[in-house]
Amino acid sequence: MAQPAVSGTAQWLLAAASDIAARVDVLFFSLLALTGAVAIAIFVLMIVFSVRYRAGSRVDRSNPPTNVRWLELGWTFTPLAIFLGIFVWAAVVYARFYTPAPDAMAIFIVGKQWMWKAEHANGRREIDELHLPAGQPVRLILSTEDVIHSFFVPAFRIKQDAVPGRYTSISFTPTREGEYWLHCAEYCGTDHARMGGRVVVMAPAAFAQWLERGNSNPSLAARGFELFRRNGCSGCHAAGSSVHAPDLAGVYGRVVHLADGRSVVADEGYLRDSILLPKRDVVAGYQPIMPSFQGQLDEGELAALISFLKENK
Amino acid sequence: MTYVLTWLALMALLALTFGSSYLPMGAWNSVANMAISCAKALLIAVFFMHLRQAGALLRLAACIGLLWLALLFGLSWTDFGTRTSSPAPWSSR
Amino acid sequence: MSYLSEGYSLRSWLTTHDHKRIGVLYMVAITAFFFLGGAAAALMRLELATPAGDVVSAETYNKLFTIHGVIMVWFFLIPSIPSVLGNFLVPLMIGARDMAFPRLNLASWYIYVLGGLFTVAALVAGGVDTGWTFYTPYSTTFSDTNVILVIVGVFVTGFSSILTGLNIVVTVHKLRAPGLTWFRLPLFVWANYATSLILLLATPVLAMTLALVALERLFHIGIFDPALGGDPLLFQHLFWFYSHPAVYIMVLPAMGVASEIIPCFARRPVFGYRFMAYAILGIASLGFLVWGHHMFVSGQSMYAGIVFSMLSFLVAIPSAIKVFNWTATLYKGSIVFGAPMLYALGFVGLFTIGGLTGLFLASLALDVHLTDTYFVIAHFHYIMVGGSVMAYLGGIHFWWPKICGRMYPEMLGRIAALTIFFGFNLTFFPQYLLGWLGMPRRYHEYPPEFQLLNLFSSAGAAVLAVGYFLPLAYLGWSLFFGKTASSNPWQATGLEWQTASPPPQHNFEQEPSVERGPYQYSVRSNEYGSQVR
Amino acid sequence: MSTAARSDNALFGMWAFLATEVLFFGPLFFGYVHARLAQPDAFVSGSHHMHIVLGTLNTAILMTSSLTMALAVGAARKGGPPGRWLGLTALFGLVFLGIKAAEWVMEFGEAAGAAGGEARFYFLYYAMTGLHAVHLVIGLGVVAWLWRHAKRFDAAYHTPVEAGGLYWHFVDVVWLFLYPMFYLLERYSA
Repeated sequence: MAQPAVSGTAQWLLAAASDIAARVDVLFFSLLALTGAVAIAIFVLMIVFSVRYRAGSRVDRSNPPTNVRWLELGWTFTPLAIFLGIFVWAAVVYARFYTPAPDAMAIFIVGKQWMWKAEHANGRREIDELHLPAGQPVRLILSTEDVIHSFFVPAFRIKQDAVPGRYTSISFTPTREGEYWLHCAEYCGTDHARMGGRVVVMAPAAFAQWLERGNSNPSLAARGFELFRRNGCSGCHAAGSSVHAPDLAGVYGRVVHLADGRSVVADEGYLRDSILLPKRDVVAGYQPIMPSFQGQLDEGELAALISFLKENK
Repeated sequence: MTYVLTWLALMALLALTFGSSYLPMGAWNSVANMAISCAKALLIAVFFMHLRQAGALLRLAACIGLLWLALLFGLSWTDFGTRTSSPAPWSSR
Repeated sequence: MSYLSEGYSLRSWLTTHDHKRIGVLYMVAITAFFFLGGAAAALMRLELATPAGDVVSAETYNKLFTIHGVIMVWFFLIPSIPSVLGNFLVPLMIGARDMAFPRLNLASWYIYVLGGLFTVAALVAGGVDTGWTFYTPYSTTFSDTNVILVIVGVFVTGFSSILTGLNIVVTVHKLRAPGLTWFRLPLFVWANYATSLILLLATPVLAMTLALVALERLFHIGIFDPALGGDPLLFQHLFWFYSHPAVYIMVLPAMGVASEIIPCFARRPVFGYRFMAYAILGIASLGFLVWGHHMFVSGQSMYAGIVFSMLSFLVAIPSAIKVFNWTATLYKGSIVFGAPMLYALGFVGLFTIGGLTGLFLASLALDVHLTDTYFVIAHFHYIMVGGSVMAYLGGIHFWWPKICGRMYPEMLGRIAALTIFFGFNLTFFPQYLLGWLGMPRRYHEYPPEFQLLNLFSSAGAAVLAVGYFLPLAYLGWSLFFGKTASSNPWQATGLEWQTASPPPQHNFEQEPSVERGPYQYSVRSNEYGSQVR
Repeated sequence: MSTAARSDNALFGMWAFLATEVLFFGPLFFGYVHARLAQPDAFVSGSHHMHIVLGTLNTAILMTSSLTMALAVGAARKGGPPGRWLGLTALFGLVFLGIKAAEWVMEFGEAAGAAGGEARFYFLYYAMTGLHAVHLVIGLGVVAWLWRHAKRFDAAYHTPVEAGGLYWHFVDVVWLFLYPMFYLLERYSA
């Protein structure tokens, strides 16, 4: 691979560089101890029986048991109880991936054959690299311009597919400074193995410096505001417009009641669908008159628009 | 004779499903249509396909495909049914 | 006169309706596919010996793992035990003259071969690079390889699976000999019956799903394309609805084989026969409820992930029961370590490791890290190669005298079993570590720190290759020079051993009348209770 | 093996095969539900292009063919020759296919020009009714074969008629679901 050797990844023990990595490791090694003990117990029994009861050995073979109900019930329900415990434990840790802290920093990540593009809130962009501040909760919002990709950072123990036509997201807090591998984990075509790079976790002050340095782009929200006007969104959605369209100030995170009786939370995915498939989730009390912007906005522009809507309180 | 009566019932149900689609009932139109289709299918299975006289094994074979189809729909809907309409309380505020 | 001497011409084989001959036809065909798929794997391991992509290009590598997966799954593993041993043995074990639908049985072999030809044609035409999973939208829109040709191949072969399943289900229901009640059935028959139910209920879903992929590729409209409002995850749900139960299609018959061999070579009844039978049915039905565990990071709803994770832990229970029962069957036995027994014990050990590591992948938070890495590769190879292929080879050795009337060379058989066991572990155990350390699957190049473990793995693959060629050589040799086998060389209890080796065309001189359940072995002496008098 | 036992096997085999068929159609129904929930309006407007009179007529024809098929089985069971009823069944099947083909031709222009959700509606329409028609053609082949050999069947031996009948009825049942799914969406607003 073209990438330089990445520091912070010892060969035999994978670095744990996020808050969740530590929890995942505790679960992993606990389960390893448990299953290892079970495997060794079974293998020891098999070997002991094989040696002791080999043909020709002189041992007591009277009345070999064929049905021992208490034993069979025991080894049915004991594992069941243990398994359900593991299930709950793993599910609780899993939920954290999808539970962003209130102050989580949102970063848009776009996959494309065969590169990862990242865009920070202030407009700073990077390719095949992702800089993060240590100790700051992060929420990655993933999308893709072509096929399914999967954002995989082993040192963080995170992996999330980017699915065409929608957003997915995953949240964590990087904890240890260093450079870590970034891979694509979902097969995506010829150069799948080369799609990746590194994640750089920096001290917060150094990160702030990095974020400003060499950034000539307007912030995502500013670019979104520009797009909001240029594409004519403001013509209908501005307060006082003659067209009957929902007011979008503070829409992000609100519960929206839909025409068909459902209600949804206006998250990134909802906003995205409302722009691209406006007829699917029509807000109660409004007519489905909005045209679709499918094919007119690329992933970067969508991200900018949504960032604007989030800040437009 | 059973056959002809079954056929008459089928025709009546066809008229019902056809007519009901002109009554504005919203989502209930689809429910009615599917219910009538199920009724027609049941009539055909029970009388034309002789499930009425069939043993347990044939009845089981007749049901298992539908049961498995229900599994496909039901378990997939744990995904499709909970994706947008009820996002986790914490996945966005 | 044995079924083998009913005719010697090629025509007599290609037009046969005899389930035993059809089983042998399947054996020949899947052996060819096994070595073809194995050759692809060998090239992949060669490439992965070094971190750089130096042996083959990225395109070629992608085609290699695709063709390896497609061939091994649909043209070797799925037909392996059900279509070869199941075809040969199920009618014998239940005392029937043949399958319920002999002509359909032959047709399913031809359909299988036809599907294979399409797939080989795709290979010759330049291959396909979607991975055996055919994920959309890569397969529908972006890949420019022979996707449709391979899909046609798999689609066609699916009908062969369905017809074989249909035949076995009806045969087991309707053609059991007098006295052979359900709970007197050998576990091998139970396993093939349950497998056949899965073949019947899962395969059609795959066939139609792949057809929809092909249509979407042809017409650029379909239900998966997100640009038109579709959903790629729809494909994944439908695909895994088949492909997870497909794992049980591969491993249930293997469990059946182990359940025949272990009591026979331990000379005692199988422990917990009824629990074993229930566990088979439990695995077959629960196996349908867990497909979403392949999709924990795919973007499916978190709630779906939680439901599927819990159900996945449930399906581990009957598998655990089976392992415990096989172990308990050794207790107070009188164990002979013939080659079939070595394969069967190897199967139990490797299946145990594969099953236990499955718990890691069923655990939601761990799966996020481990899925799509080499951990998954190692896990399912432990189940499918360590499990199913070991059991298939064990079964071939165990029933070889019945199939061709000759004994295989015992010492070579044991050496091959040990070679395969050693080579297998050397190949795949390092891959668990690679996966935990974060090496993604389907990588043609990899970070240099992974080289040592990959070298172990490639070296193991070389040993494994030797192990697989050994039986090919000595079993072929034994066809002509092996010792003539008696009708019951293992002193086994099943009905198949109560007729000549090889059996006559219609299996039994007179219809057997079954008097007791299977596995009435005795450790005291060589007394054993055959199922018929 | 006795004739009765063989008949038993064949009927069980056919029912098991029909279970497979249900799941063969499964992904299409699944895709339909998913697509329609995603784009309900497109499906309604697509449905309004369907020829409801022809569709309803076809449903009646197919159900009638099921009746004649059932009568053929009934006749065979009593020992009477099922030939006449089989011939009628085939005739109804052919008429159904003819009408269906005419509809396909008439709708093709609309379908080729459709975009977005409506394109998906037509895709599913052609895929599902097309697959149904393929099944019907196979059914016609079976009925034609039975018709040709009608004289061989009597009260003691008529398993092929029974099994062929099961298949025919199944194909009919599939259509009973396709009909409201494609023809009857919000007809009141058309």
